[in-house]
Amino acid sequence: MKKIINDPTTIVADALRGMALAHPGLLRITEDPAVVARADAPVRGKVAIVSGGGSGHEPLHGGFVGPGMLDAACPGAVFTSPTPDQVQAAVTQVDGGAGVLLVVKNYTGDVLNFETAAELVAADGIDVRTVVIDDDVAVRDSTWTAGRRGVGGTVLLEKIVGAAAESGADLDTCERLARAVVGNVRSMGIALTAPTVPHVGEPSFTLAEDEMEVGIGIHGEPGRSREPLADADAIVAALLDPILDDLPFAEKSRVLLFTNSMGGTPLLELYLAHGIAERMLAERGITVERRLVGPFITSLEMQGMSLTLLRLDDELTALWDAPVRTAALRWGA
Amino acid sequence: MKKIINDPTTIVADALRGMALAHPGLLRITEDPAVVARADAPVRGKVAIVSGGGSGHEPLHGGFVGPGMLDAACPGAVFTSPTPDQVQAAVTQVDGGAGVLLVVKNYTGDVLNFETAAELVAADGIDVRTVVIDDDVAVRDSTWTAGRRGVGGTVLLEKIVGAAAESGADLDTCERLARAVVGNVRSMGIALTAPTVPHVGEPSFTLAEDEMEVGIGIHGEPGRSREPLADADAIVAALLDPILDDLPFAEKSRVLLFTNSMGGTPLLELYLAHGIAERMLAERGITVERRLVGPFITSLEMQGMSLTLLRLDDELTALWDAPVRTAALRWGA
Amino acid sequence: MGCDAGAVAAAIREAAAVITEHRDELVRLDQAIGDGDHGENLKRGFGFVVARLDESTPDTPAAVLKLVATTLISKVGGAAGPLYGTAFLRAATALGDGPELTPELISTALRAAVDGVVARGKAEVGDKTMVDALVPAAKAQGSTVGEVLRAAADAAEAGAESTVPLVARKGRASYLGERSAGHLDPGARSSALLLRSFADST
Amino acid sequence: MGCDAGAVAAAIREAAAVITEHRDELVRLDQAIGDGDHGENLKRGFGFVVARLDESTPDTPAAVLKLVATTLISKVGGAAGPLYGTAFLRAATALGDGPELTPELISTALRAAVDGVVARGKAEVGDKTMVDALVPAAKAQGSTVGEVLRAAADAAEAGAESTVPLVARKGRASYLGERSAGHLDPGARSSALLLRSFADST
Ligand SMILES: Nc1ncnc2c1ncn2[C@@H]1O[C@H](COP(=O)(O)OP(=O)(O)O)[C@@H](O)[C@H]1O
Ligand SMILES: Nc1ncnc2c1ncn2[C@@H]1O[C@H](COP(=O)(O)OP(=O)(O)O)[C@@H](O)[C@H]1O
Ligand SMILES: [Mg+2]
Ligand SMILES: [Mg+2]
Ligand SMILES: [Mg+2]
Ligand SMILES: [Mg+2]
Repeated sequence: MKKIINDPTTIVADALRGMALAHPGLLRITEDPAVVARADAPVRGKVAIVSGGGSGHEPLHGGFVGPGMLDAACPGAVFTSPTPDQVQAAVTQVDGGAGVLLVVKNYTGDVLNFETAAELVAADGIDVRTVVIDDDVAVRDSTWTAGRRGVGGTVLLEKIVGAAAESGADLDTCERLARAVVGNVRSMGIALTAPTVPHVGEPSFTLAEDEMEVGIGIHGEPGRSREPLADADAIVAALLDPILDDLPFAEKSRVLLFTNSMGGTPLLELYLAHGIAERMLAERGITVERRLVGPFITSLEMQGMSLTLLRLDDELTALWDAPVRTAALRWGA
Repeated sequence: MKKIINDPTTIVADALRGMALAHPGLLRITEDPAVVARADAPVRGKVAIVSGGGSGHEPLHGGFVGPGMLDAACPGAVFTSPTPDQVQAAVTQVDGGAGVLLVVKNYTGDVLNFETAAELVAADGIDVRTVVIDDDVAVRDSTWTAGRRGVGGTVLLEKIVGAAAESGADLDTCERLARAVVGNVRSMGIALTAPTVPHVGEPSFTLAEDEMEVGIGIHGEPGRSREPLADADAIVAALLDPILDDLPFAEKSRVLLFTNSMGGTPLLELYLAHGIAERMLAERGITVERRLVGPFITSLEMQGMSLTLLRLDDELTALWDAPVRTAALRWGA
Repeated sequence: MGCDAGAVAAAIREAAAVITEHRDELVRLDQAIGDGDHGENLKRGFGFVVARLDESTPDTPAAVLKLVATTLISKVGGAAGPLYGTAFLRAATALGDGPELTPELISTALRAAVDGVVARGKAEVGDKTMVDALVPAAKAQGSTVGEVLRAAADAAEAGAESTVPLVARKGRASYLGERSAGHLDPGARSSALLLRSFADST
Repeated sequence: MGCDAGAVAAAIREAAAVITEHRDELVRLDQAIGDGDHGENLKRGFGFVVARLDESTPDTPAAVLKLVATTLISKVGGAAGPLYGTAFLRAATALGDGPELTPELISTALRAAVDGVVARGKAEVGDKTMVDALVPAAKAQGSTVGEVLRAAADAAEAGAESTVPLVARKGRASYLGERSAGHLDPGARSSALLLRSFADST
């Protein structure tokens, strides 16, 4: 296993220490329980947006903490959902009296732990709501499974709801907007290589030199199917088609296109794929009005990419454009 | 070879097409010759800062084009310096009448091609200066080699000189500042895995599962020595020691610490390494006043990292803090 | 040997040792159809349980199980953390505050624990989860504590084995669809390991 | 066969074919002690040269070489682009605008080309670069064009071979220090290939 680490069992705490040192004015980080919070939290009278999940997907979620996005993030162990007391601690730190929205990716572990946390927090008298995001169209037959996973759409949701909260929206509005994003966002990913979980020490699966895994999650869970490695045009089509089939993206739809690296895929390839995706969308008469390109929700060193499409309206577009100041996303502030 | 590409021979042009689509308001990109320029160039009366080099190091340099940093970047083929006519085209596009500074990383190919370009441009009557950056302490005995390579320091130089130019500094001042950065910046890197150049199709070198290459460049050139894979503490010490030995960083020195991923190393590990580096610097009484953590000068999918230390004074610090708006670095604007 | 708080604490320590011993096996099982963390997460969680028992041993069996529950909930994460946490919490509540366990109490606690897991995770038998091991185990009866627990362990082991051919419909393995068949479910395996360890401790 | 512009253009086309044929070998040599692009870069550059010759053949030998020079300079990049570009440019200048090559002109052009490479790259014989192949080649004499070029090719091949044991002191291979010894320099190899191809074309 090739990693720059000291000890697989302390890797998250060790990384949080470095993250705190790297962003002194922006973040306030506690280690036990592990919470990454805005340095200026709690912000009085503002709805607090709290998320979290397993580590290994950086910059998600800690890199999205800051004005205009998350108030706090709870990093679990690598690929392991955080625990309820982490979430409770985060909420306690950032609650500004206007209620708290929990953003939860749809995995059994995340849902159960956040559910328990929400009960604990509600018992403390805090108005807490939960929105579960499940944008991964790779999962079919959701009634026969744990349901679709939360993937790339999470980043967009956190940005948009974070902007609303920052501008003074109340908890009902934040919850409504979060559900609007969930209803209008779809994603799909592929992997060329597998990630290696530090405490496991070997790749999560094995792909031959000429294979790729289509419909991959962000935890090294195998995907929909294993296919022969294809060229970039075919890969982008394999990601876009199921997204477009799923949501009624119509001609003239306005969308945000998010082209994401799973970590190990270099920016050169990512821009290349992004260009293909924009061309294919244009051919179908879909208007790309906003875009995000980069490694924003990753799976350790896994090579691969995902595409996320969000149907925009004026409200969502304005919230996307609003200022944000976090470690990983920053504009207008 | 596992890459999301269509054709190894068109990869740079294909990526530039995607980059142009991804950043419509910010960049203006031409394909033949390949030039990434500020959308609003030329800026009348402003010194233009132009850089470039082989592709495969993204976001360097194209990701640093924009207000407060570069006016144009010339992307060569993968790991191949750009050609003089590319540089000439870039200069012609962005020259605002106040002169042009060429920022060149010290590699034989880059130096020769930029040298030719500078002659061509000067013949067109443009006041052009060249600064060569050579911050890589891994190269020993510079008199017996092509000299130290330009690596991580390039990012810091481009930010600082770009800020000066943006604020109206004249060409002499920009050149002086560039030389000040060159004089005060040092870097060193290691690799855990090798990159694969698309047109080669196989890794540039082979490292056993328990080996790392210390003193690596950013082109898959092997480094100073091959060592047994060490833990993060030892890796960070192996990078910091030669940097600190080289520049008289004294107790109470104020520095900018830049912890860079070579591409394939995830942010989790990078923050972890950054924390160790800050701790080790603190132990030596060196004050880290500014930091940059992320994949900013990469070597395709290579796993590994580099550390760069820049000795700060008030002038350099203020220029570092000044607003910048590029695809990869953005604050205050 | 009686069945007081001390004995229950000893059984929990023994279970922690068994989990540690089987960590790699559970990691491998989870890697095949999940994300590979099940063994590490449980090992970490039970490590904290033992550390807390070292600080102070609670004075009733229920209090011991409550300590296990809150520790697993706050330290394990993932799907298994809240599910096992709920199981131990419900069992603790069912035990009341008597100083000794009886066969009837064990049966009641087992049923309460398993009902809790089902309520929480909403999985049914046949979904290829720990529920496939736990539901049959909850039917265990016997005239001594040992008998009940041995019956539960036997049933859990058979239930775990029964997950091999199944296609998962809950948890992370469900994303695999047909590809999940042919693998033992890690949570069912850890449930069987825990119950066998409890049986062996009496 | 004469030595007019057409013949020179044909020789250049032949050289382009040789480079394409040896692309992988040059990539491998450059991968061992450099960055692996030498073969690809030259292949790309000579591909553009051939495309331009297809458009229109210049009418003097010097004009052909000037087309080669400007194309290599603008299309190759890396260290080899400006170095070979300079070589062809200096050779073109040395030839003047006569319609035919002579043995003396070839010798003069070779010397001018090599002086240009040395001036530009500042490498000396023994630094493990193309200069080790080119400097001996520049001494070539003969009573026919073919004789001069064959002598040059022989000298370049021997010079290229001489780079194997050397420790590089210029170019990317110099970063390797002692580890560069034991490898043939890719630029020296491509120089020898080009000169052998020119010799074979006469
Ligand atoms: N809805 C559920 N109900 C009951 N058990 C479940 C459910 N979902 C998952 N499990 C159990 O949890 C186990 C996985 O636990 P673990 O690896 O710790 O969690 P995660 O999947 O979050 O990584 C599965 O093997 C399965 O037995
Ligand atoms: N200073 C120099 N003078 C002469 N030849 C040089 C010099 N530096 C490098 N070379 C030649 O260039 C060759 C490498 O060319 P190429 O791979 O195209 O460039 P790069 O090193 O930029 O990738 C080397 O093998 C060597 O022969
Ligand atoms: Mg997990
Ligand atoms: Mg090169
Ligand atoms: Mg798991
Ligand atoms: Mg080369």
